[in-house]
Amino acid sequence: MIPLNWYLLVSAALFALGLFGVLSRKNAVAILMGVELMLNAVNINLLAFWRYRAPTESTGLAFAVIVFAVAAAEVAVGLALFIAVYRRFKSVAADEINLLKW
Amino acid sequence: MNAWIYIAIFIFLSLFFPALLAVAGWFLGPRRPNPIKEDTYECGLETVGETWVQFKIQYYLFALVFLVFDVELVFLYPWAVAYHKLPLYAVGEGVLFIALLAAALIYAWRKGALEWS
Amino acid sequence: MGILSQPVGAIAAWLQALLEGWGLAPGLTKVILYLIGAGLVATLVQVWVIFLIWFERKIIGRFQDRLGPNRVGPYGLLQPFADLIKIITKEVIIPAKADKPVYLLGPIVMDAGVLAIWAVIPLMPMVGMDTNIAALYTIAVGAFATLGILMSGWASNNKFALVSAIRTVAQMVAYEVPTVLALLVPVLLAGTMSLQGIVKAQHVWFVIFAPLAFLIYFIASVAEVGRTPFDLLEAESEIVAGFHIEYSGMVFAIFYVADFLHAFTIGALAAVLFLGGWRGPGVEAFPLLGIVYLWIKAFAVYFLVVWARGSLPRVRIDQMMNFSWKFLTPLALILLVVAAVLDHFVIGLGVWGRALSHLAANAVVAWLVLQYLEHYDRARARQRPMVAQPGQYPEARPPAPVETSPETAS
Amino acid sequence: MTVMQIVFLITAVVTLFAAFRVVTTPNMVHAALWLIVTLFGAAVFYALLQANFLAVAQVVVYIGAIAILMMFVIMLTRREMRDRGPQTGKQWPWAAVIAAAFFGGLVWLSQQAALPAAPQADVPKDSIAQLGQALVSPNGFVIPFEVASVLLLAALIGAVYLAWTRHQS
Repeated sequence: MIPLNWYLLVSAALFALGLFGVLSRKNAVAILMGVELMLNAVNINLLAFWRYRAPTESTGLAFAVIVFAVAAAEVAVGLALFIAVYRRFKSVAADEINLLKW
Repeated sequence: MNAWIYIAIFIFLSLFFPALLAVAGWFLGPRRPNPIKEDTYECGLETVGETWVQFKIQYYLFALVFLVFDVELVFLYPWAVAYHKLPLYAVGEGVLFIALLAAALIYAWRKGALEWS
Repeated sequence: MGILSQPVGAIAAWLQALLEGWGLAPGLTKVILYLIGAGLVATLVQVWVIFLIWFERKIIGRFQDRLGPNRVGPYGLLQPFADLIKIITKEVIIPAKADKPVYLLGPIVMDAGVLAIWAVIPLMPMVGMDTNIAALYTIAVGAFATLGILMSGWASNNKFALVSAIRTVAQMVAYEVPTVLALLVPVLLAGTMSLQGIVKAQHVWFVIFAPLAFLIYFIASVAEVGRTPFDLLEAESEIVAGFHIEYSGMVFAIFYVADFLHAFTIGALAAVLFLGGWRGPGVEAFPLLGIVYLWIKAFAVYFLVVWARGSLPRVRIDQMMNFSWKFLTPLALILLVVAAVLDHFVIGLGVWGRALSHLAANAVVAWLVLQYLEHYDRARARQRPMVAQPGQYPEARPPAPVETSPETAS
Repeated sequence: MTVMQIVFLITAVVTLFAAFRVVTTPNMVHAALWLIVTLFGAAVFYALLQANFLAVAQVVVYIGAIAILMMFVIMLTRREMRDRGPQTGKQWPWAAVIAAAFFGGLVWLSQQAALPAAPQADVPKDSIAQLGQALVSPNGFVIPFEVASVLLLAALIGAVYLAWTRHQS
């Protein structure tokens, strides 16, 4: 069998890559993709613990399903924001949108 | 787990078959490339510059409503599977859920987000 | 366990014993057996497409008062093979500006997305993988077909291809919602997502339980495939040939194969979900009959798709979007609520009592919808200026030439 | 090394490589396609964990809807279809350091606890029906269930409000 540790390592690596994407990318949509990677890492973690600790209860599954809903809501509003920003600035590069920057 | 092995094999095969067709076409067909043949097709006109397309916001709105529906359906499927074991009030909760979904649809409708202008 | 009552199980057991006799590990044997089974189903389905192409050309030809293919072989039966040889020896032209890996992956992903649905279709009793997520799996795999279109449209680096791909995806996405909602009704009635379980639950076909859901499923699936009357993706006058404009040779043929296969696959899915799948007289004794019944039912639905293609004109894109979002989706939601609430009260009535009460509820919903549509149509007619448009209002006859006063004529 | 472990390792390598390409490739559409590969890899992990429903739902929601929506927005928010120049900001070395530190911290944390090497029980056959019951049971997740619906309704209203302007209608 696969040890639980392996899942945790993969999800930690995925989370770190997502974090790197969020911090380093210019394009706002790419930043959102980094966030998606992080949410997926979290979901792998949740389900791995569900499988190894409490597979007979549905708590882990319910948690993961609700993470789906949150991710979808976040993407919907985030992308709508980018469209609104693009209309105003003709760009979605995060470093060019600096009206509030001092 | 057995089912997943079968499905994995099937998905692999269903990628393999069209790939095989494409490879067969690549090797059996002639290959005489020239710049005009490989140019982008534009009803005979020469293409100017890069592909430069601006889309309507409608496409985003359609996909958005679809996304909301898709996620809600993920909630509704387990509910439907468990349906025969549920008491009446739980069915009512499902109906409330569907009503909220309908409210989302009605909002998008009233706002004109579903209009193809 | 005889060869007649359990043909596939018996052959599988025999093969397994043979392979293990050669000294292979049991796990590997299982994988080889699955590979053989999957290979058989996938090959059968892909080869079947060749027949479907002939059939559709022939039938459409007859619809249009033509003969259809009749030169190569008896009744033109060998025509698709001739076409295959022709197209396989054609040059595959890849545009210089295309994004090559994505360009080549697009059609493959699309075809795979259609073919992979067959992994979960129950061909006969005991055969076909029985997973508890099969119904949702068919939807999930469909996502790859959408993705393949978007990939090939973008990678072609052609305006028309991209516009068409985005349009197609918007259409598929719009019609996926009613499909999935209609699919929920059989899942709810059977209480399982396993397609084998759904077939087993159909002592009475679900089309009697939910005729409207079947209709919605059928129309929405046809639109998802992009068949006439919903074939806007290849509206020649607007976007040239569609998202596959830059494709040629065998790579183009993959789209063609995927299109026909998709049409037949929705037939098979509709048969499994609403028409009893492999159910039919004598199946219990001879399970092999199951695949024949399934094929006949799937073919009947496929014939309806071809019929629609032969008889209906193409709809406008705004009409098409409105039809999905403003008619099919609300109706599917209403049907789902009606089925959920009603079934709770009639579950004790026995199979036929349950079926007939669902049928009655469907009839009431259909009547209400028709009333509403008529009301809506009249309200619209009152708002519009009275310009004579032939066929728009069936009750308004064209004015007779002599007795008409100028007011009504204008 | 069992077959399962080999499958796991292959999936892990593909998923992480794809995730790496998501955050580094300069072409935004390629990033979206690599994101789809990553999401599919995650779905394979869910299947390995026998969360069948979640594996399929992952494909339906993430690949079928979220990734498609992202590709739409990538195509909406640009004039030319191709991206030019680096897509990574000047601060990327700092980002790499922070991400590496985070990864190190997580690995260190996961080494601290005594983790089981194998699952303690099998997944019940009717886990989907159980999930359905738990989602609407008052002792379970009925509040999150309804709140999720409200959340999505709110997200839809907000997104339509943000993306919609009068001069376009």
